[in-house]
Amino acid sequence: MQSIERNRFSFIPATGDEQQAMLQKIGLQFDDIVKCFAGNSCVEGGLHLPDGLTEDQMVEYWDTMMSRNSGPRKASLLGAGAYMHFIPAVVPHLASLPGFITAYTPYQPEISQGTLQSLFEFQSFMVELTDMELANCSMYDGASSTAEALLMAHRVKKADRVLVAATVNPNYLATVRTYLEPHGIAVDVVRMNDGGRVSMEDLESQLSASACSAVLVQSPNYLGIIEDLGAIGTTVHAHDALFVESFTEAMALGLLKYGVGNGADIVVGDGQSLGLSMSFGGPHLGVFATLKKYNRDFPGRIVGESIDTKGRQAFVMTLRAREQDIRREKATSNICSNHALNALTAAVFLGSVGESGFRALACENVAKLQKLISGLEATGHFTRVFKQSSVFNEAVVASSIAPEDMRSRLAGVPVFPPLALARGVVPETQGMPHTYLVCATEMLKDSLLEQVLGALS
Amino acid sequence: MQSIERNRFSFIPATGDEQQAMLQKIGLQFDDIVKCFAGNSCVEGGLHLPDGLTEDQMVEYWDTMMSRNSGPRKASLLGAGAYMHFIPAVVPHLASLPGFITAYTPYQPEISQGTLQSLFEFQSFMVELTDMELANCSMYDGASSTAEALLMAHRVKKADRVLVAATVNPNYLATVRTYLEPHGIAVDVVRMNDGGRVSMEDLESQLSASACSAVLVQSPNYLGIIEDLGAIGTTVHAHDALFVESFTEAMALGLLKYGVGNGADIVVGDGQSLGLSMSFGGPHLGVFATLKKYNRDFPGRIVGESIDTKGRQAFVMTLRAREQDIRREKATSNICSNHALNALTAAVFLGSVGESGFRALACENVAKLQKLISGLEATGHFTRVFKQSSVFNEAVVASSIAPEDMRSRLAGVPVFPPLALARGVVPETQGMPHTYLVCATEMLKDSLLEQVLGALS
Amino acid sequence: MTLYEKSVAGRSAFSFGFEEDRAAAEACVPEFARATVKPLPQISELDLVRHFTNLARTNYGVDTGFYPLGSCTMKYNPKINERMAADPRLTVRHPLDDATDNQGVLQMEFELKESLQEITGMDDFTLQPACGAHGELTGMLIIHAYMRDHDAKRTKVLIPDSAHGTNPASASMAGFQVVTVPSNERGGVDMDALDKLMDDTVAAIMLTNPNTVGLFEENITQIAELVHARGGLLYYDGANLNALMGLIRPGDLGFDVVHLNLHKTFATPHGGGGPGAAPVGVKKFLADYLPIPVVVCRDGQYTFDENRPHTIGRMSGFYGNTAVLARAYVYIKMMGRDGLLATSRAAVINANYVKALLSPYFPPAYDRPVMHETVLSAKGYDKYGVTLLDISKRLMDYGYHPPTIYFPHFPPYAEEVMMVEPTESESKETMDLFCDALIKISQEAKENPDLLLSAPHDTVVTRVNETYAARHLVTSHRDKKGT
Amino acid sequence: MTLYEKSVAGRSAFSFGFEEDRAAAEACVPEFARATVKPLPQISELDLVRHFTNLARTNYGVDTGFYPLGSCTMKYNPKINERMAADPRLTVRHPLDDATDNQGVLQMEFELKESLQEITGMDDFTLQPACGAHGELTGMLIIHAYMRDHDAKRTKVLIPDSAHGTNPASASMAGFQVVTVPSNERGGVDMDALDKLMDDTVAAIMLTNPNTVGLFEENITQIAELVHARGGLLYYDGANLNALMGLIRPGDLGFDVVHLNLHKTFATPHGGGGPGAAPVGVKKFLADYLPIPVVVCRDGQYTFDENRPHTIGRMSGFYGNTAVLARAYVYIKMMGRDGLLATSRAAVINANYVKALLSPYFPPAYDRPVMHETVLSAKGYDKYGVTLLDISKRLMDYGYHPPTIYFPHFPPYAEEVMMVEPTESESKETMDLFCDALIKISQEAKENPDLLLSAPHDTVVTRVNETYAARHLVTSHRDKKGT
Ligand SMILES: Cc1ncc(COP(=O)(O)O)c(C=O)c1O
Ligand SMILES: Cc1ncc(COP(=O)(O)O)c(C=O)c1O
Repeated sequence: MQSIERNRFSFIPATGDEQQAMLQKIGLQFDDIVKCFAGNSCVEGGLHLPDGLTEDQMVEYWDTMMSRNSGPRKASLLGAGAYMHFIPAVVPHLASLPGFITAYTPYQPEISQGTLQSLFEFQSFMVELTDMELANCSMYDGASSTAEALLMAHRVKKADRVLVAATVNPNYLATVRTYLEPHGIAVDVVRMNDGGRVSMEDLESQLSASACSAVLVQSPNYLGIIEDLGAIGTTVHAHDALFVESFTEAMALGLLKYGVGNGADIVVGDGQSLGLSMSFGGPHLGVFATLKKYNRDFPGRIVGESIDTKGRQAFVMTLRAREQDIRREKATSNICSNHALNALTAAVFLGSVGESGFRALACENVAKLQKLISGLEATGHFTRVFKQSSVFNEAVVASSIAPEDMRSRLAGVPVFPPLALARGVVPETQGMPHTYLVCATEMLKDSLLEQVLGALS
Repeated sequence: MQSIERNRFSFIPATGDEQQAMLQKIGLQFDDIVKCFAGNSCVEGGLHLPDGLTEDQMVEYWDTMMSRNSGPRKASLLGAGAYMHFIPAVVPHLASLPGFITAYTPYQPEISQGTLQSLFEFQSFMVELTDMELANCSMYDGASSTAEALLMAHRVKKADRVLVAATVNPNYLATVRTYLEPHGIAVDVVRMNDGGRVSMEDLESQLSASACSAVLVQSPNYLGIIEDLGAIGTTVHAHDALFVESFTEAMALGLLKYGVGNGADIVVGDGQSLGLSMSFGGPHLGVFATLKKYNRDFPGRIVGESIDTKGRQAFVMTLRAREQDIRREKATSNICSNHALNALTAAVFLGSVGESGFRALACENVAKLQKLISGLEATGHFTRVFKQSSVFNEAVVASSIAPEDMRSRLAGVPVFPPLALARGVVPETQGMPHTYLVCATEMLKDSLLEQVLGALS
Repeated sequence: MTLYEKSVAGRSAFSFGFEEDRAAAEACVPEFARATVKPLPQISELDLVRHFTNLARTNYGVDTGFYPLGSCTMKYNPKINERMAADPRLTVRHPLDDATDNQGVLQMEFELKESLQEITGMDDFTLQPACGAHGELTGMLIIHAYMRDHDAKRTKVLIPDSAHGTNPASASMAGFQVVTVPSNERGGVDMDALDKLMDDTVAAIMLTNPNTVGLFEENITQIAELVHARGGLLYYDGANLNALMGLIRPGDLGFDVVHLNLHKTFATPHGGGGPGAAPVGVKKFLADYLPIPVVVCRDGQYTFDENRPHTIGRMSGFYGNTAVLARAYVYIKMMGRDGLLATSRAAVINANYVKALLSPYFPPAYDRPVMHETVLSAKGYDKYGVTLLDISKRLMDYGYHPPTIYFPHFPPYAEEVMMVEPTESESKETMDLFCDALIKISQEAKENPDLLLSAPHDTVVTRVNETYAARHLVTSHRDKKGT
Repeated sequence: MTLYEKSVAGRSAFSFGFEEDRAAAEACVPEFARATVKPLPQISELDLVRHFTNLARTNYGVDTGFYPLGSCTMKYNPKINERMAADPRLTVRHPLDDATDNQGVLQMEFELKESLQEITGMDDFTLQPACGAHGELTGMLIIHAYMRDHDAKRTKVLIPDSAHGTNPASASMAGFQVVTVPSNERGGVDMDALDKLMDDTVAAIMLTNPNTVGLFEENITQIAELVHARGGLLYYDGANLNALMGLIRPGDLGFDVVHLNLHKTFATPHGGGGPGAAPVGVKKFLADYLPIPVVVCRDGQYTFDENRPHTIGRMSGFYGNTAVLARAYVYIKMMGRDGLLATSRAAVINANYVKALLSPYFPPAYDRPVMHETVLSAKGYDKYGVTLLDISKRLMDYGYHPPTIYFPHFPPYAEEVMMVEPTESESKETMDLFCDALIKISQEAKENPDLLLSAPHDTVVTRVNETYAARHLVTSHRDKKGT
């Protein structure tokens, strides 16, 4: 253990001398302390790990490794649950201030007002954007948040069955199944109609068949199509189930109607688009909003406004009696740490773009997708599927170009290629055997779009 | 001016309505306020500048522009006053905290202790490293700091002549000439001897010829060679001139002797190597250290320790009576803003590497240069010039490879190619007509060195 | 003041190269017309910057001071990790992009997995879980699925009374019935009770080791033998692994499933409440149950393995918190074999040192050496009318974050205990000063209890009223407008 | 406590892949043996982080609050500028590397130069000067060199009494004798005095316009005509250009040499004392005098022009503060034509607004509309035993940085004046609140002057003793050890 005495680990301040002095005060040698291991198999001869790297070596190693990824991308034709949007410089700058980053959960409100108020602001934004009454201060991601919504519905309604629209993101559906399986809750799928939307007939008939705790519908759905949430809400409520709305593209919150006006009981989704990078899948941001009548049922932490002993505004975590540290196995969820810093980031992002900016972003996403689709159709190799249904920034296109060909044609263009859908996900189009889910955001500048279209012509 | 009313400039908060309300309170229209321009040629039809870019457009423009530079470099064979060293991540992280970055000069000490104490720590480090009694809290860069040192020497000694070693960085020499010219101070050059060092004979004879205010010597000098500062100091003092030591490579401060022990009156140089990037030439960091007896003569700001009304330690700018805002044309310099944030960065860097780390860095630089030189000599295309003189991390080599050839051979290696010296700067070597000033720092990892040598074999 | 309260119509920090074109959007998407305007604040970029910069300044963090929050392992978060995690070659990668285009990221994930396997002695890992509780749920779902396939009557899970609240909550969320195992008089699992409870309806026991009072479970070998012999599995809550790296491995102790909190042991920042990352490791016989996809290496190519026949499915939309994983990866690479050992060694010495300094004033329940944290009691101060809460709040005036308080809740720790975890990042001087402060406060408790009762005094807000918050529920700006 | 005071032998935040090998180094460089050990602090990375993070928190900055420091133009520093300036494609460029390898950086510099030419109406620019005073020296050296070539008897420079201290200091440093021109009763240059002083020994007049009391020089056309007619040149201190962009150009007003403070008007952060950048612009007849090298564009290739036959030489080791220039470049690109105009317009409105609100309590010397800043007097409060300094310190308790105080020093501004410059970055509400605070303080001055005399109360240190610092000169750790 000579190397330890030399204190060459810059993250461990104690020198050998100091450790000796401390052990003296303790009155034990280190080996005495770990006597409690006795009889157990200690690590012999050290872990089989390489020697540590110093910072300069680490930078070199990292650089070599990361250069094995393909080159930089300026926009993405790939969406399906992760979206490439512009992140103003002010957003990461503020969200990464040391006071925010290196704090723990704000158990001690007097020295955590920064985190607490930021989360309160996030909750306020979510309440407005989802048009619900109450939003928690984050879940892990959209998929787990959706699964928790159905668990909550089950707690409220007790029926061991939920309905999920076929048009929900398949990874969300898989997560829902994983979460619900041990509770014996049946997850039945509501069929898609010819327009790429929830089939109202199937919904009605499935709801009539037997009791359901909840119906889950995503809008814009997996195929990019905007569901008729109002009509669905009416049907769901007629059958005394909870209506759970979900979204994967938070940018749509700028213009689409969610929440109470549709009869929603819970709105869940992913907030990654709100100033967070895709980062190969995480950390993203679970959004969870519901109604006040469920304020003993929802999962996750929530911040409330309060006062200090001098009557000044102060924020604090509240409604804690639902949580695991107090209720243990009877808690509304096991969630403890959540994605607070990402919620804070989303609050900074929304503060930065502001009301009109957020609407403008939503409009621009719509416009960009329209441009992309008309461009693709003009090449003659593509045609939109579900033409009659409105889409936000994603849509399904059929194409004569096969996936490998697609990838190689786009190899020289700095965009992520679109998602090739498996056969059978959508109806087939004559002469265009391949289908893609294409995405366009404000990042797809006209010049880049031209490059894309050039490569696919 | 309709666009102004729309407030689409995110850096200007006032809306059109608010500006109207303010103008109402002022009791004037904007045109009334600028009536004072009357009779003067106002800008007609707006400046001939393009429309402003939004942040996303700016990022794109910048990316395109910066991609016109050559690719990333991992080390530099080019030194000559700017050095590529490793910068631990903690350094820019701390130096760019908003409290430091967005403050002005600490005129109000009660709300500027962060800047003030950091600068005090910088001064402490400079005092130790230069072994002088007093250091100011920065000058612009090494060149201007050197020029100011000679101006100061002239204020002290009054003789209208200074001597500058031929081995001083030519850009520093040029700056000195520019600063001294209007004062009619002669700048005479002391010749270089066969070892690439100051010729002691020429120094002696020039000092004897007529009175001098100062002698300026750089070590390691422009050719990388370590000067015999002690011997020079003795000679200079024998002739009642001030001895000014200068350096361009602050990394050498870790192991070389400067300051009082050599009889130095002023030590100046550039601190870029202390955690600052090269940034195509600036901002770097002027270091200025001197003796207490000159505390009414030196240029620039200095922070002193004091107390507050409760007797607590507090820092404040001191010795202000020398400065331009108080003494105007009689000030010791015109300097006002300096390079304080870079001084703070250097303090963080030195705090980070610490005493043994800083020495280790100095040792490693020496070792790396030796490796580079033996490697180059082993190719048969290079031979070191001034072989008998010790060097730090730069040295002169003669080579059979011409500069254009050098550049093209190194094109595939991620290093900055070395500086080609003009003919005549150093004596010619038989069969090797080209001379280079080569530099090696800790960045020249062995694998990279191999690539360099491979390309030059 | 919140952003909404600072909002002024017409102001904006928005800087994009387009304007709102609502009409065009509505022409494409008639559904838009149905939504009412969603009010968001309108604020200039400078005011936004000031708002959050000043908020950040009111927050206590590891970067500003000592944060001995027991069980949370608030160690130093190296700045180099943040730089790496912000690398666009990582942040600008779409998770559904082809694996061949993401060999760098996948290599990082794979190497991380391998390191975690070696550190814990487990055979395979999923990197998907987002936080500790998510890892627990993943692990317990794996056990649930395994038992469904092998011994479906096992529907209970044993959990010591000392366990963190997430343990029972996760077990229950994974469909198990929770049965509490009492602790014995040495702070470990009561072996007699265990013997009674461990029957053929029990699927597993969840243990934290060292446990939440900082004690290594002395009987771990016996527990493992007993549980395994009776057909149960052992789950390891790795929140406290910081004590053990390079010393002893959960896998070698007999644990079948392990979760790690990278945001504790592996130095990723907690961010005021996450995101973290909590990879789950399993022994070989459970590897097929891991959530898909799992990153693997085949012929030097990194790729995703979706073929896990018994997989529990998916725990999240993609593959976990890659940017957090990257930080932990860098940390492990930089610490290396010796560094991890030195870390645990220093963490243990530091905890025992704090215990030694504070014991005379705040006695530990047992005078046993502790591992990475120590639980101390402030019970004696009730005679001065002072609670542990008051002591904690007073610590803030001295510039410290209080330890974890009022946890764990089991006898003899039921009341007035604080859990102090210094971590290896702290210097002797820092700990000395902290202990001095607590000792001074213990003096103040006797001489001037009001100082404690009215604490904290030097914070941006004084003591915050939690009851008021619950009674006047205001959890959004909309609620404020309502009142 | 300083880092030295926190140092512990053997500790280190050093993380490089090599160790000190002194013996090997001494074998190569025998000179090393002569140096004694240079003590530097030894501290862990976490303690280093805490040290500077906490220091940063004690600092007031634009990002934390209103900073109306007159003449310093403390406007918002956009965060995007910082991101660009940290781009390794800029930071990792060696200045002596071939121009062909640096076309991106050079393009940036060239485009910046062009923009500055257009904004000021000048014909050529050097980007070399590091700060305002350095720009002044550069400009005055150009004038000195020009006069040496053309009219060597011109050894004097005229400078208004209202000028910033750097003006006379720079003129003198450039070898000139400084002659002060008094101001007239409207705050401008006294034309009669100018007429008398402007003779054939005068090389130039240095003007700041708007001047340091925020007033536009009404007689600028007459001054320019007079000075030019008598063979002198006009120097423009551009520190206050923030009032004029897109409205009027110094070049069009007759100025021959101009310096700009990019760290004021062009939004680069001041960093607690620099680095800044201060390009100097000249009319065509002086372009040959610019310091070398000058960035130029030839056939679409950017390169350095070293061929300026009359060049004054070099002002620095390389080409100026490129990373600062980059920030200003981004700022100008983003503001564009209309944005720069809107900036100056808003800056002027804001200054007049603050003046309107505060005049009843702190009268301006003249009741003329001002440009970007206003100078107000606190003379009236001496009857309560309160000075401007006390008022300023009290402002800190209200959360504000005080304005510039006790400057300028000329009659009738000689005493107790504060120079308030809100800049365009501030909202009406911020200015309203600031003025409210000053008005409240003016009330406190009457009712409770002690509150002001003992201010500030809410800062990390109370009033700092400047005299003590000068008397007990401690400017380094070494001095402390000495005492
Ligand atoms: C022992 C233990 N287990 C589990 C957890 C839960 O971890 P997380 O908050 O990441 O969900 C914690 C966190 O406090 C813990 O200390
Ligand atoms: C009018 C005026 N001129 C010149 C300067 C000097 O600028 P710098 O501090 O950048 O040298 C200043 C700065 O305060 C100023 O206000």
